[in-house]
Amino acid sequence: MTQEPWRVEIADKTLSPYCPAVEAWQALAGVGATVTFTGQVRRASALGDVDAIDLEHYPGMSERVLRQLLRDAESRWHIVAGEIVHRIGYVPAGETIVRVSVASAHRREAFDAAAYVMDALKTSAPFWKREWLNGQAHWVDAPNAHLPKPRA
Amino acid sequence: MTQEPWRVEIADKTLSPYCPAVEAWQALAGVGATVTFTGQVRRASALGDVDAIDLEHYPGMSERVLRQLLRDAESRWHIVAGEIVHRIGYVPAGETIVRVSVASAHRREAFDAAAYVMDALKTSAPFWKREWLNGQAHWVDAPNAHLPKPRA
Amino acid sequence: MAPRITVRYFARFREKLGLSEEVIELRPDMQTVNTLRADLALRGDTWAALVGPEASAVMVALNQNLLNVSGEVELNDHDEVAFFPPVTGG
Amino acid sequence: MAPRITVRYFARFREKLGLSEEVIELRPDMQTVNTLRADLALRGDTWAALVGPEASAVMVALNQNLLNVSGEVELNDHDEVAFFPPVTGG
Repeated sequence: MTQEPWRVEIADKTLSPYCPAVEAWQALAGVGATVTFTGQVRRASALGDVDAIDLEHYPGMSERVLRQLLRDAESRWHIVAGEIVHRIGYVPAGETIVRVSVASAHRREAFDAAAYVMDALKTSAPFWKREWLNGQAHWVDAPNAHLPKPRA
Repeated sequence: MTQEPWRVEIADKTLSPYCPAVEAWQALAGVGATVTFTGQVRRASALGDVDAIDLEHYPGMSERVLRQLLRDAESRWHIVAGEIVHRIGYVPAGETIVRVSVASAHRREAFDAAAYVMDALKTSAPFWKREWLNGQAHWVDAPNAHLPKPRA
Repeated sequence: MAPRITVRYFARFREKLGLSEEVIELRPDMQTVNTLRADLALRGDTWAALVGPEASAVMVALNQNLLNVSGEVELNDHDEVAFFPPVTGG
Repeated sequence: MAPRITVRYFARFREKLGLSEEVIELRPDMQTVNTLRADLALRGDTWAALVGPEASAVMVALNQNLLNVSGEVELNDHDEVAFFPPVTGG
């Protein structure tokens, strides 16, 4: 098994909703479950029809935070492999922004680890969305005013 | 959009871990998140190395229960599309037994709905596993003696 | 003609009972799932242990819907009853 | 030579401040993240509102690790400090 069990990527082009590593993970001895999450650009927003979003990130830190999210997930659940890919730049409506996949022995750990990674990513990974609507771009606000507690 | 938003299948051959419908769901207006779960034959069991499992089902009822699981999930969370595929027959170690995919506006609903479908499937869908180990087949016991509460 | 039901057995039950399906004529004293189970239990110890009224690790479906095993459900002509062990799919 | 740090600004902050990156010499009275923020706030109202000590909707990273914004963290030569609004990826 030469497939890397932990992998992060910042992608600047179209991102498939299918994680190619999942098929390899299924062959690992202890793996009984995989979960793959995709987040994509919603066509409909509160303000109207979204054309696209534009994603800025903090090069270097973004990869670092994504790697740390996988390490955190590994330390909290018995997951044995994981991958996070996050797009940057211009992403048309309907396309994948982020894809998170994990593999574990049992289904609950896979679900919990993937959900945890997404929650933590949303509050700690340095990506910022600008939404394109009616030919105008505006920054997307974070869902609430509370700042996340940074990890110790 | 001609893609069926709700679909179940009983499959008697190799099942990809990738749900082909997910890509189409991403294009639907309200979809912001998808989750795909796969359960596969673990190579390692408490008794040793597993060669394969053999899956019996109750034809007719199995499809009916899977359809009902999607309806239940739809009534409890705002999911807008879903698919369940379950294999039957001889499934070699490492191959996919079941694949559940859902799409929703927000990530938590997608995670919760997929996890719910898997939990309910494990206790109410009429499939039975026989594990092949060292050339011998034995029925797999349900994880506990408690019988599930059937739905009203 | 007396009403008839189909009774099906799956997995370990099918193997142990040596039967996957049978058609049973409903006598006047066999109008519910529970009286059917009592009647099946009379066939011998294996039957009583697996599908009899005292059996605990049994699931029962009527017309492909899971039944609450403590329920007293009426049987009708052409019904399909199934007995099987706790499911282990997924 | 005085110790120098790199300060970076992202997203809405980068746009409003008209600056993505600068190198700052650390004076003896600017040895912590908080004193750096106090110094930046002196540049004007926009700076004070976005990255000053009273700013609330700001995230701060030191050497690419998120800081607890209330922390009193020491700065060293070659450190990289970044200010940005709450993240909205995923």
